[in-house]
This record gives sequence, structure tokens and C-alpha cells, in this order.
Amino acid sequence: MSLMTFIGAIGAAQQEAMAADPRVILIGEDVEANVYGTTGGSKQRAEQGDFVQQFGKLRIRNTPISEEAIVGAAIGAAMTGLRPIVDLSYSSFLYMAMDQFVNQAAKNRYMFGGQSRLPVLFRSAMFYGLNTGAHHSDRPYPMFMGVPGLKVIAPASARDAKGLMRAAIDSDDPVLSFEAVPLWGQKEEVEDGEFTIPLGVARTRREGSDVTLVAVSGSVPLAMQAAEEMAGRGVSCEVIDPRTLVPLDTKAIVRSVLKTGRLVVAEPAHRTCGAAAEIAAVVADEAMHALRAPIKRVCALNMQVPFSPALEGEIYPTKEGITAAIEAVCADQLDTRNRRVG
Amino acid sequence: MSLMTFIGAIGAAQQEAMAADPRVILIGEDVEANVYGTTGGSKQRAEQGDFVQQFGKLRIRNTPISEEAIVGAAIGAAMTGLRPIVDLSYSSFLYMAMDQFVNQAAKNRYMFGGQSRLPVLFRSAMFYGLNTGAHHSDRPYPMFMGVPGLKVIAPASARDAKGLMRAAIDSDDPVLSFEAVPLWGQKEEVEDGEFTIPLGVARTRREGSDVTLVAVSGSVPLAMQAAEEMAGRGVSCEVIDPRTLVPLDTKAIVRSVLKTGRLVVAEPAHRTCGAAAEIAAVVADEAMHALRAPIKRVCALNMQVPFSPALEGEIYPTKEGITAAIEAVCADQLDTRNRRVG
Amino acid sequence: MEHGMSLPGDTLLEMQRRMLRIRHFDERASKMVKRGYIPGTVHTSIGQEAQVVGACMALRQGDHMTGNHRSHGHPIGMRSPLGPLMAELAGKATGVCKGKGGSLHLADYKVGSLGESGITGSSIPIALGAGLSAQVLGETRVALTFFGDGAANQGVLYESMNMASAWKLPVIFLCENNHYALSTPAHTVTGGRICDRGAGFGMPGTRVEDGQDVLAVHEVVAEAVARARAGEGPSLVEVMTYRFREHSEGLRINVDYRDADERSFWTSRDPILLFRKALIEAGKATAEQMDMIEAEILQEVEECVTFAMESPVPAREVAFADLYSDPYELEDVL
Amino acid sequence: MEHGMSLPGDTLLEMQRRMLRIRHFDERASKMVKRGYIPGTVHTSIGQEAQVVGACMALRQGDHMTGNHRSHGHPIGMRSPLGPLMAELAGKATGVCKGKGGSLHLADYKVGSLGESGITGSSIPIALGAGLSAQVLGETRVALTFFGDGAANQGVLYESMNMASAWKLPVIFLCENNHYALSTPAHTVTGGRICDRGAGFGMPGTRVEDGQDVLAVHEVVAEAVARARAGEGPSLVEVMTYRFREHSEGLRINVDYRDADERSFWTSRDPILLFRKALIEAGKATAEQMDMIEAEILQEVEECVTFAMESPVPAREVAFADLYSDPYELEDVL
Ligand SMILES: Cc1ncc(C[n+]2csc(CCOP(=O)(O)OP(=O)(O)O)c2C)c(N)n1
Ligand SMILES: Cc1ncc(C[n+]2csc(CCOP(=O)(O)OP(=O)(O)O)c2C)c(N)n1
Ligand SMILES: [Mg+2]
Ligand SMILES: [Mg+2]
Repeated sequence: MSLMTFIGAIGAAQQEAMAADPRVILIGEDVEANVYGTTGGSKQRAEQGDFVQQFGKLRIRNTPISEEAIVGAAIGAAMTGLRPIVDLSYSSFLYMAMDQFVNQAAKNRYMFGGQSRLPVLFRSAMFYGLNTGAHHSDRPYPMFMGVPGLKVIAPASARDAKGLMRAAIDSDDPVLSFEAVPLWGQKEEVEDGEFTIPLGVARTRREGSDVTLVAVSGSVPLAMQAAEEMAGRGVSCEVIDPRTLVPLDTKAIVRSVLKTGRLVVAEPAHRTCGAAAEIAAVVADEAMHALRAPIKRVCALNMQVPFSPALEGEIYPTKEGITAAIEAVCADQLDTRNRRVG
Repeated sequence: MSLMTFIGAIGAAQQEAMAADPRVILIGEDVEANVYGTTGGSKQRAEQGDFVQQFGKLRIRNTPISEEAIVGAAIGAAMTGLRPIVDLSYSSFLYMAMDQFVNQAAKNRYMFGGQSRLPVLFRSAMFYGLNTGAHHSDRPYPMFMGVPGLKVIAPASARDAKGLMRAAIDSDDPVLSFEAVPLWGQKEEVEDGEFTIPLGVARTRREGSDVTLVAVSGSVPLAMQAAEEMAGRGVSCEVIDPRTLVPLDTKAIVRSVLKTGRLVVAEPAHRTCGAAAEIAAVVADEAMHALRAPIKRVCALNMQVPFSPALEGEIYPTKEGITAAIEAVCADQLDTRNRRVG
Repeated sequence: MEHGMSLPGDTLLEMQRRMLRIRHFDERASKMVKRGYIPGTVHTSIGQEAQVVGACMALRQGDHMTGNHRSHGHPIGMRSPLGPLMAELAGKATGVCKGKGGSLHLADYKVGSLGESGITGSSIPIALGAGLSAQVLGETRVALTFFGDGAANQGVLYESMNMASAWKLPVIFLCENNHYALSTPAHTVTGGRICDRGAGFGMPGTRVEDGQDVLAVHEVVAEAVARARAGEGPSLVEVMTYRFREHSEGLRINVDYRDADERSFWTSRDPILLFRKALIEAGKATAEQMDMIEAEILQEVEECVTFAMESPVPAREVAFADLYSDPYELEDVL
Repeated sequence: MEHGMSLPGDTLLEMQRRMLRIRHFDERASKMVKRGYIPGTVHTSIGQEAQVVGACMALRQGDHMTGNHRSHGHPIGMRSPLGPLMAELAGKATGVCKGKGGSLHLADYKVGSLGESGITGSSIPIALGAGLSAQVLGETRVALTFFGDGAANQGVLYESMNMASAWKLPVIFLCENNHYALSTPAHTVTGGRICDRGAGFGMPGTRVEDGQDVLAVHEVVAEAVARARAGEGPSLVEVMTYRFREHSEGLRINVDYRDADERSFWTSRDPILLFRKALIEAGKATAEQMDMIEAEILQEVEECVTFAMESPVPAREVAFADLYSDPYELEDVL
């Protein structure tokens, strides 16, 4: 085990997968110069150099700024023998390639009756909350969750990032990985060497009995902080990180709500039709009888993202927002506790 | 009043808006030859000819097959004095222009601090259920619901189509209209001449007291049939058609659920992160205390769309599926009734 | 047509066979749509057979091809067996895509057909990717993509041409210029000439003026293929041709967008009749031999129709297969 | 530079003024980023002033312009007042976009600046639309769009060029070829020459080899503008230039992707120094006058910084305004 950053873990997963299988290639804008930080050398093995030095320019290549063709080419290459990793840098650029994601990546295998295999991973980073303005702050994963045929991962810790990334590379299906940049620096103990974490299995980050707190991607640390705070106020939160959004581990979520009877969902995407809506809808169907309070969502407002630091903070979920939602659904609980205490 | 088809109503709204305001233009692939049926002449006023004859080639024009540039050009034209109507024909083609929808149409006004006006309407038709295969059967409106800055309409009747279409053309914001082709032939009495229906106001298609049935677009007639059938079995359904998805008339939906205590949502989009998820999530928050049963969604399966008529029917919501969902949430109700009868 | 006549006699006759297969397959498909045996609609390649076959015959086993909505000719040109193609059009279990693709989405990986596309332009970068994998894996295969004059206005074509050129990928971009995109005359929506767009992206752009001449098409495409296979990079080929039928079978367009003179000029240049005549004149075959070949093909097409008609429809479960490669729990997707 | 020297003296001096404004504005912006007064990052146009100003000075009031992430020069070139621009960069309430856009998304509609874009290529069709509205409304304005050599690989450019050409719209496509897209040398990701891509789309494509010469740029762009205004359609102009700084301020790239010789060759061709010298040599101004102009500009920039620094940050409610044009209920979006 070593202590590793989230972004370091992504680099390590890529490096190991490329070393293990010559069919894995990595393409994207400015990947040769490691501009986005996941194709550099590792400190431990400095003599190996960066990815270009390790794997050569045939397998690591800078693309033109042509997202649609990049994504399409990766799909075509996957259909004909390669296992591409595509670094799309900012998640805000995925829209350029939407047709290729939806009409080719998601549909080909099905439409062609199973003739194609599409082992391709599309990575992109959600740079929100960093005062980059509306064009560089998107968290568009819900759009892709609604496209059957795609798999979607959204790891929230270094170990999860490494294990899920590798599982995604090893998958024969197209996977999109959404990485919250606010998490890049977070550290966790991670196994040395190769390992995978299966897609579709949620991680319970904290056990609890009063309320289930499902948190997605960058909202996980906020949820953990809120849970900690509420613990001090006598509310026991169970925090679940789904880690993969498609397939979604609804069983784990429903099981938890059956126990706690309450649900709050936090995520950095816009509220309308987000992952939180999906999770709320699943629970409102499958665990309705156990629910003792309204389901609360703590999401980005249905607003575009303003640039000014004086404004941007208004848009995204905060620890305070999550705490307020927990308070709202545990109002009776808090009352009782207060009475008991008083 | 005249009896009008859904598609006829769209043509009429376009014709009237173009006659009323020279800044309204209509662009799209094959609009000059009226290939998609909304730019032809009307029978009543045959001497006027089709749109090209009425408005000339400067205002009615065939575009190259370049969806991204078409959408972008319409946005730019709207920002500089025109009020374009863009006919994108199949909804499946919207993905080609996703960047322009999300990064330009939705964001410009906000990012530029209100400097731009974007009076532009994007029409597209959802041709599902017609054995056209996965590339021509999309119902992608939920993707756009999650993009703040866009408005989304999904009329389900001729009168609504005409009134909402005109309201959309008159709006100074970008509006996307999704029209279910299975509804095109449906007829309704429609006012002659110009009128608008405000965006954001749901239509209660049928009043009832036992269960609220929210149905979107092509699912509305199915919901009406299901409601009729269930009425015969002693279950009183209130059917609500939101008509516009952004803004969404959550008040009307919540009000109805507060009365009925039960909710079923039907829509033709894929289940995950669809409009039904959003509606379920809103109700599970705002009307939880009134809910007497799980919330059920009746959506397209999370599956791509197969071509064969032997298979395609498996994918979309049906009257039977809606009826089954009503039965599930009204199980106690049906039991009671049965007992009363027996 | 003298030029290409130096090709082996077998090759020449195979060209005619493939053109005839496309013609008669599409004739039958058209009838089956009218009679309701084929659901939805189909886009025929009738009139464009030379352009399709001239290009496909320049490829060899192991090469890849992607196509568009005018979709039957391309896999037939690659020598995909007709039965599963026709069964696919009819939505049958024995279809090449198990009945899940339909006319717009034919694919037969066994012959290198990676998929037709209902979305214009969308399958172009798929071929680019096939070129990329060939280069990375060190294989000498090439990839060819068919698209129309209408699709030539999709930006992804130029992104793909540029990337193929910058990376010297073995890709042939083949524009089927049949002068119209649906009801829209190409000249009204096209700035400049499509073939001239190659140069700006660093690749040869060649126009085959007589796209009704299968040998003329073949010669130009074969040269592009040789160049690609030799590692010299991509080419753009524009073939001038004409569709004899309406955009799609059953579609009625009220405006008369193609004038009668133009239509009769082109129909007088039927690629199959032209090549038949040329073959006979060059002494490559007698009229009787040509008749016999046509009879064989008609028989083959008849059999594919019988196969399609007699095949069962897919079982319900087929609708729920093939979305992902790993077995997934049905409840997750339903 | 002799050629353009026949322009009115006022015009020549105004060119130098605008170049100086861009230079000093960007120098200050760069410093303010380092000191934390500007959040996020900025992309300077330092070194590329001739290309920006030569183009903008070919436009007139009423014309439209769209730009990209290298975003300050364009509106300054259009004569947008500096105060609200700098305040925007600093995220202040007095910013040209109320603090909601930031460096990447400057827009000043009063001077025809319809918006810079953080998404490469994305603002190109916006200019196309401005050309379309000009044509439909019968106005003689034109639209110019700035994009980089990197953005020139985005398909939407060719869709837009094609449409502009087919419809003869008054649009100028101006490629700022500074030889790199971030760390990527243009020649490694570009097939052919960008300027040569005009021809295939039916429009003139001209390369300004010396993009450090403001008059050379101006001459070519003015010709394109005249053509557009006369209803003769769009043009593509590629200007060869160089950015003197890193891609964006504060960005560190560990690989040495631009060699020292290349850098010093280009920095020796500072457009502002070159033009200063030329003006003096041609007797258009004395060194003293030029110094005075520069001092004035420095003063102007100083004032814009003060304005920005002293301006208040936007009130919380500003975050919730301007999403839609009609008053909407806040609860609907919150
Ligand atoms: C992205 C997209 N836009 C529009 C269409 C609708 N459409 C189908 S075929 C066609 C015309 C295509 O013309 P062309 O590429 O010249 O091919 P042809 O039909 O002439 O062979 C159009 C507009 C589509 N299928 N996909
Ligand atoms: C669609 C999209 N892809 C990628 C990026 C990331 N990016 C920002 S600027 C840039 C380089 C642009 O190069 P060029 O167009 O030559 O402009 P320059 O910076 O050289 O002026 C890249 C890759 C982006 N902003 N948008
Ligand atoms: Mg065509
Ligand atoms: Mg550049």
C-alpha cells in the first residue's frame, strides 16, 4: 500500500494497463506533454520517464482539436482491435462528440446484433468551482446515464479511481469516466500494483442508522463532513458513494434506506434530471413504505455557472446545504433528541 | 374553431408567426420542398402556395446537412436581429449540435450578463415506434431539461402544439420543441388565427381522485386510455400533461398528488434520468407526506431500440404497462373495491 | 472503359455480378417495402452500382468499410451473403444483425463491413479508427468510408480527413455525389467542389467524372488503396453518379426537384448496361454468358427473399441481448 | 510595410494605439493573475497584437466579431472600453458581463463583440449567424470570427465555411496561426495548409506570411471585408504569428515544446516595435510622439486597473439573473 493522490492513481492505472497490454493506446489533446497530469512519469520510477518515453509515440499521441473525430476514431479503433483510452480533458468538451457517444459508442453493439466489441474508455475532468466560467465548469454525467449502452463511472477517492479505471479499461464496453477536479489532490492508501474494482458496486463510506446520504463524485467529501457534523448533533448518517452511475448499485441504496427510512442525495450536477433525481425516483418506488420523511436533493442549482468567486459558490452543493437537508428530513429526530437532552 | 391535426397545427403556427413578423425565418434540411410536412400550403388557402411561395427563399431555406453550423447560425442570427425557427427533422440529429445547444444557446445570455437575446425555436420530431431502428428513434428531451438556459416544450395535442409553438416563437429565449410523430395525425378543435399558450402551465386532461397520472408527449393518449379502462374498474385517475418540461409546472403535479396520494409517470424517454425521474423526485420531496403508495415510472426500457417489429414494441411504454402500474399503486384500493362489490 | 479491361477476366465478371446483385436485391427490397414485408423504408443504390462496386472491388479481405443510409450496396459490394442481409431488412431472427439493425444499420463484420449509419457522416470517423488500429497494430489493411454529397457538409468529415492526413492513416474517403441530398440539389448547399477539399487537408482529391463506369471508379479507388497500403496516407475520391429512384422507397416529394431531361440523361447511362456492352465489345464475355450470369444472380436474389420470408421473427429475449458485452442483470436495464 | 502607409495618419496611429492597449492590458492582467487579483487564468495576446488589430481595424461600427479563449485582444481591438473589461477579469460587478463571464467569455455588444468562447471553434457559427441576419435584413454589415490553428481542426469551421459560401454570407474566417495549440505544434496535427482550405469551399484563402506586420494583415482583411460587404461572400484568412508567452498565464509545461531559436526569432519580430519603427521611418510620427502615445495608453491601462480594483464584487442576486429573458420564478431554477 502507498499513499496516493486521486490524479496519481489515474496515472498509475493507465500506466499499468498500458504496460500489461500493447493494444491499450492513449490519445487526446496535449497528452504527450502531460498537460493534464496523468501521462507523466512517476517519482518512484523516474528512470522510466513519461508515457511517451515508456510507450512511444505510436501509442501515446496528441490529437488535433477534433473531439468528434477523436471519439469516433477511438470507437472505430476499439471495434478493430485496440483498447483506447481517450483523454478528453474537460468534461465540457464532451458535447462536441455527442453524436459519436450516443449514436456510435452506445448503439453499435446492440444494433449490429452483438458483432462489435467496444473496449474504450473516455476520461474527462469536471473542473467546477475553480472560477473558470460557464464554458469550463460542466458536470454533464447525467446526460450519459440516460444513454443505454454506455457505462459511467465517477470515482471519489484515489483507490476507487485506480481500481475502477482499470476495470473500465478491461471492460469490453464503452465507459465514460467523470473525475471531479476538486478531488484530484485527495490522498488515500492504495494497493501497489494492478487491481480492479468491479463496476456497479457502491461503497459505504460510513455506516449509520438515521438517514441515508448518497453522495456522488465531488460531493462525497462534503457528505462525509456533514455526516461528521451531524453525528455530533446526534444524527447517525450512512454515507453511500455509488462510485459507478451505470450500472448503478440501487440495491445497496435501497437496502440502506430500508434501514434508515430517510434519504438525502448530493451531487455536483444540475438538479433537473440528474443522478439524484434517478436515485430519488428509484427509492420512491422501491422503498416508499420505509420512508419516514421527504427525499431531499442537494444539487447544483438549475443555473449556469457564474465566473466571479463572489458568485460561483452560490451554485454548487455545500456542506451547509447537505446539513440543512439532513436537518429537514430528521426534524422530528432532532426534536426528539433535543427533548431527550433538554 | 376548426378540427386540425397536430402536424397541421405546427404548420399553422409557423405560417402565422412568419406572416406576423418579417424577422421570423425558417431554416432546415429540405424545408423548401416540405419534406417533413410543416412548410406546405394549407388547403383552405391553396392560392397562397407553400412557404417558399409565401415567404420567399430568403426566409425559407434549405440548409446543408450541417446540424452544428445550422444551430450555431440560428443562435448567431437570433443574437443579431432575427427570430429563427429551425427544423431539425429527427430528434436523433440533435446530438450533432450538442455543443451549440449547451455552450452557446443555453449559456450566452447568462455568461454575457444579459447582453444577448436568443429568440430561436428548435423543432424536432421523435419518430419512435415506427421501425426505423436505433438511429432514428431517439427521445432525447431529458438531456436538454438538465441544461439551464434552455426551455423545452413537448405538446401532446393539436391545440397545445399550435399555442405552445407560437409562444415559443414569441419567446426571447431558446426553446426546443419535441414532437412525438405518433401524435402527428391526432386531431383536435383549434382556434382559428393566432393565439398562444403560456409556457410552464400543465393541462389537466382528466380529473380524478385516486391516482395522479402524469404523462409526457406521446404517452398522453396511452395514459388517457389507461385512465378510461381503470375508471371501469373503479379507479379514478387524474391525468396531467405538463406540456412544457422547462419550465415544469411542478405546482400542478404536487397539488394533484396531495389530493390523490398516488403517482404514476409515463413517458417515451429512457427511464434513467428522464422527465419521469425528475417528476418523481419533486413529488417525493414536496408531497411525501401525502403519498400512500410507491411512485411508479412507466418509461422506455434502458435498452437501445431494436428494428424488428417483433421486438420494438418491447421497449416503449404501453397502455398495459400504465394500467399495471396503476394497479400496483392502487392495489389496496382495488382490493377494497372488490370487497365492496363482492 | 478500355483502360481497366486489362484486369483479369474473372475480376471483370465479378464486378458485373456484384452490380447485378445490388440491382436485383434493391429491386426486390423495394417491392417488399411496398407489400409490407419490409418494415420502415429502404434507400436503394439503383443507378449507383458502378460507384459502389468499383470501390469495394479495390479492397481485399481484411480491409474495413463503413457506409451510410443508402446501405445495401456497400455490404453486397463487399460480398456479404444476401440471405442474412434480406432477412435483416425483413426484421427476421436470421438477419445479419439478428433483426435489430434493419436497412439503415447493416453490418457484416466477416466481410469487413463495420456498419452502415442512419446518421449522415457519423460512420466516417469509425473508418478513421479502423485506419488507426491498422497503423498501431502494424497491419497492412485499409479502411474505406462511403458518404454522400450531403454528408460531405458534415464537419466530422473534415476532422477525420485532417487527422488521417496528419497521422498518415490508411483511409479512403469516398464521396458518392449523386447530385442531391434528399430534395436538395448539391450545388445549392455546397461551396466549391468536394474533390477540391482534399488538397487543403494534405491529401489527393480526385473526381471520377463518369461514376457510371465501374472501371473508372475502380482505377481511381485502387490507386488510393495502394497509396494507403503503402503507408502514404489517405485520399479523397468524389464519384459523380445519380440515383435512379426516389430518395427512399415510398417517399413522396411534391416538388419536382429533378427535371426530366436530367433524369433521362442519367438513366441512359445505366452502369450495368454500359458495362455489359463494354465486356461484350471487348470480347470478355458473350451476350449469352452475360444473360446466364444475370439469371444466376436473379436466382440468388430469389433465394435470399425466400430465406428472409421463411425465417422466423426474433424471439422476445433478443430485444434484451447485446447491449453490453458482459452479462448484465436484466432488471438494471428494464 | 510601405504599402499600407498610404492609410490616413490617424488610422495608422490608431492601429498602434490599439496594439499598445492590448499589450499593456495583457501585461497587467498577467501580473494580476499572479497576485491573485484575477481568479482563474488568462490567455494573453502578447506578440499577436498586429494580427488582432490589423483585422479589427478593417471592420466598422455595426459589424460583428466573435473570438476565442485568447480573448482580451479581440474586444480591445474593437475599441471596447478597458475598465469594464478589466473589471470582468477581476470578477467585479462593473465587469462588461457583470462578472459572470470572466476572461474566457468577454463580450461587449456595444462594439459588435458578440462573445469570446472558452470552447474552441464554438463561436465560429455565431458569426455565421450574424452574417445570415445581415443578409436577410438587408444590412451591409459583416461578421468576422477569430480562431486559432488548433481550432481550425474543429469540423464546425468547415460546416460554417461551406454554408457561408453556399449562401454568400458576409463572413470573414480569420485563423490566428500562432504555430501551436497549447503544447501541440500545428504541423503535427494539421494536414495541408489551413489557407488552402478555402478553395475547396469556394472562397479565397489567403495567408498573411508576416502576421507581425499590422499593415499586411490589415490589407488582406480589408479586402475580405470589402468582398463580403459587396455581397460576394466569405473569405478565409490565415495569419502567421506567434505568442510570446505560455499558452495561459501560470501554466507550466514540463516538456520544452518550443525551441529557443524559434522563440528568439519571433520575439525579435515584436509587432509593436516593428510598427513604431516603420511609422517613424515613414515620417508619420516622431519618436517623441510615439512615446507620448505609449504613455497615454499606459495611463489608460493604469486607470482600468484602478477601476477594476475599486469596483465592488457583484451582489449575490446577480448569480440568479439573466438566465432567461422573462422574469422566472427563482424557485424553478434553485
Ligand atoms: C445527421 C443527419 N442529418 C440529417 C439526416 C436526414 N437525411 C437522411 S439521408 C439525407 C440526405 C443525404 O444525402 P447524401 O449524403 O447526399 O446521400 P444520398 O441520400 O444522396 O445517397 C438526409 C438529409 C440524417 N439521417 N442524419
Ligand atoms: C472544444 C475544446 N477542446 C479543447 C479545449 C482546450 N483548449 C483550450 S485552448 C486550446 C488550444 C487552442 O489552440 P489554438 O486554437 O491554436 O489557439 P491558441 O491558444 O494557440 O491561440 C485547447 C486545446 C477547449 N477549450 N475546447
Ligand atoms: Mg446525395
Ligand atoms: Mg494556436
